[in-house]
Amino acid sequence: MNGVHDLGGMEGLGAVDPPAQEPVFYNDWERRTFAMFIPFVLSGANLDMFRHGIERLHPVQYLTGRYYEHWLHTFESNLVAKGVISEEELEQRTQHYLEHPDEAMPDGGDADQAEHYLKIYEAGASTRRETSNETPAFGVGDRVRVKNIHPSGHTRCARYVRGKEGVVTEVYDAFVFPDTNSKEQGEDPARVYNVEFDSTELWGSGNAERHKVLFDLWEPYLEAA
Amino acid sequence: MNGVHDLGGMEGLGAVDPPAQEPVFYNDWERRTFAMFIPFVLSGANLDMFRHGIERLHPVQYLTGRYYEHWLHTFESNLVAKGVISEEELEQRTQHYLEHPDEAMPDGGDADQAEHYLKIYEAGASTRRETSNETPAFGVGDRVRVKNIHPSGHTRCARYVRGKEGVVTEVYDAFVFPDTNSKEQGEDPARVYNVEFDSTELWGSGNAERHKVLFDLWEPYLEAA
Amino acid sequence: MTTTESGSPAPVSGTFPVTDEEIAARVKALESLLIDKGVTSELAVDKIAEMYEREVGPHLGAAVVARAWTDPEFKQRLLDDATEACREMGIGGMQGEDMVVIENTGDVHNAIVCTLCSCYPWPTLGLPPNWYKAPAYRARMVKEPRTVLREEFGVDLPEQTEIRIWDTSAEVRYWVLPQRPPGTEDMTEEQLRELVSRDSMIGVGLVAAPA
Amino acid sequence: MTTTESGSPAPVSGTFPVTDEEIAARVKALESLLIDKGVTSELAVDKIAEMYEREVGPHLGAAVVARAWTDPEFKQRLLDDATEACREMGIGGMQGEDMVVIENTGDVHNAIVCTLCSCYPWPTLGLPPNWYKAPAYRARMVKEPRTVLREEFGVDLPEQTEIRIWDTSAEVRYWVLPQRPPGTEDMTEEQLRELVSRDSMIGVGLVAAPA
Repeated sequence: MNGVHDLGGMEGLGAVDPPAQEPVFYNDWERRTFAMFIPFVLSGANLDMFRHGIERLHPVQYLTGRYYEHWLHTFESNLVAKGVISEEELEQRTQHYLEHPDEAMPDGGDADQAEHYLKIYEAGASTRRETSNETPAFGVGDRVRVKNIHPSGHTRCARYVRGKEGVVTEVYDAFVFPDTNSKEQGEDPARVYNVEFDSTELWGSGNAERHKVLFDLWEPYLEAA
Repeated sequence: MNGVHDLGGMEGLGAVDPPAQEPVFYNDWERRTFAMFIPFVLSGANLDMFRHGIERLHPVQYLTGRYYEHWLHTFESNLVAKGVISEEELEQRTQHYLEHPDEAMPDGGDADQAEHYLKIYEAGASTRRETSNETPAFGVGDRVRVKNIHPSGHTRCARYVRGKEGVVTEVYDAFVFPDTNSKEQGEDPARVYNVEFDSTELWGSGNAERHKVLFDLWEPYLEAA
Repeated sequence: MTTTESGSPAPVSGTFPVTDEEIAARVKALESLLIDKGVTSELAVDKIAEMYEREVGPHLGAAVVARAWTDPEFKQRLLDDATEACREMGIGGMQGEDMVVIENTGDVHNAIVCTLCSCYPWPTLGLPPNWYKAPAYRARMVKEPRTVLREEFGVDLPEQTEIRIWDTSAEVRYWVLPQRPPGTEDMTEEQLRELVSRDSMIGVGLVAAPA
Repeated sequence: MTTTESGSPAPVSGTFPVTDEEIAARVKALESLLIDKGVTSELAVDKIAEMYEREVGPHLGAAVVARAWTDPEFKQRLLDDATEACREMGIGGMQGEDMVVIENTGDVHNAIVCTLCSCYPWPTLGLPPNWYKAPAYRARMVKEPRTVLREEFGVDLPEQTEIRIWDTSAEVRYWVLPQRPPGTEDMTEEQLRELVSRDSMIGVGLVAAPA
């Protein structure tokens, strides 16, 4: 979707202002939220649904929200949509913890489950897939153009590269296609290409700086230039 | 600038939700703010500076702000930048009226000045200009392409038409050029063309709807297709 | 980056929207400074606001439309040069210095939008409604106008009707000459004026036949 | 559209940012529901969080860099297949299933960004800093990287240095092999690790020579 999350080239957002140091998590709720990703996926969701849930936040919520607040909201909206939890029980429990902010979580836990989750983090969960399309449509050095598409759902084809021409620098294997996977319409693996764009192609010859941008694109996003 | 104000084609902003009725002004401060436009211009500013002052608001302020709040902020930032007023006196007075919200404005006024201002509204203030460039670069029926430009300042060349091709439907006279006028670098009048774009050119052939978009473009934004 | 109470960094500092109290005070602060500089007054504020509250509004555009419906020669002049034709009726001014009127027909439906800000033909339509100036309409109208017209304004156009969206990106101010509804053949120009809504001149409404 | 106290329509309802109290309560609410469903526990939360607080972090990437600086064959393997080369050192996992390491040289400076979200090579760099995930860096880094590097990170690159920005838009996770600074010829692999900062592996910092 043409959402506010698609930030490449936007202006007016202020300084980066990196702090000298920061903790991995600033507080208890950030820790808890980070640790809910595997339970979320095991409840039947996937990484692309996770990302699209964040993209669907209202732009103001997106731009004012703390980072893990985005995670909380995509967990909530996806799990409610899937029927894993209901709005009502979420609101009831929220009310409960608002009134009892210091109440601890239900104690204990299953050591085997915790171990299993750690192993998932250690092993990773690659979205690289075998592809039946053995011959890549494009090769290294080919000039390609990003299609002018504006899907209303999730896509990894950013607005700032659409319609732009670049050169393939790398041909990767196939990966799960976000546009369909986010809708639970199948993994539809497709090859990914790394494409090099000149900044003049992206931002015009009047851009104050000159550089290259390297952007990974799934085959369905591309056409021959 | 590639700012949040450049909204054509953005998604995730919710419903339009038009009310059945609404007043011209909802309250006293909206009325007052509307009426400050002529004093603003007479203080040495212009319409393009006015617009760019709104575009420079932080995206969150832009998206959460009431309409005339945008006007207030561009009046403030431009008049401070021009040295007509200072941040300090503005803050002091604001503090005063926060503490005395019911205090009336200084009374009275100059009837001739009020009459003069009404006459400006009645007469208008056209930005149409004679141009030395007598021969238009493009004629009705010509195919043109909008340049891929990303100026950091004010521009009326919206992102969603950049790089796109259309057909000239009307050749207008010259008008003050916003990109230079907003920076007080001169009016640089240039011809304006009405250009018709097919929705498939703008949004791709996969767009759910098919229609035409008519967009007015100054000559420096265009090249032959 | 700023931080919230719990320490989590937030990308923006401050609380939004700003309070009404603060806005009202800032407006008075600025106006009082401009009064001090001698470039405005309470009288000027009242006169200007009243002009758009009492005099300028969509009833003026409606009068133009009613005349165009009943006077073919005037209609032609309106379509040829709207600014000049409106001036005949004493209508014109700020934000209508260069107006163009576009005609809706059985085949073509036109509507206006300003994706970059809120440009609008003040002299004939008055000041724009808030939804016209708000992000949702501006964002959606150039990409999915048929859906917006149907879902948000109840205007369900036949599939074969061509939709033309005029994005008011420069200083020409477009507005729509709506179709005259059937069953109004015997109505006078004065009666017809009452039928013409603001929305029909923006292009987000149709003029309904009298009940 | 909603209205504020003074009646003025505001395009968004609600107050932003949401309070810390509400966020904290919502997180507990959701976690407690997932505990009820049997898919998480306090123990799992602690174990997972501690893994990224104590074990996984940029010291791992620094170890890889130090080895690449001191072992030319390892460096070649790293540039050929970073995932496999890191695995030799027992480094890998979530968000690093397919890693690619890009080498900074005297002529070319590389840096990473994720304009669409916050993709980042967790196994070697740990969880990303907040500025990497926040709008300003993501928006600016693909359009004006030289300015961002100079103004925000104090990295003032020579005009002739080519800047290459890797927008991590798919599932390959890029990170940077920074240049080994001069004056480090006698340092051991263990000593070199201490020099390598997280920022130098993102590409927003350089590795400074030891004082």
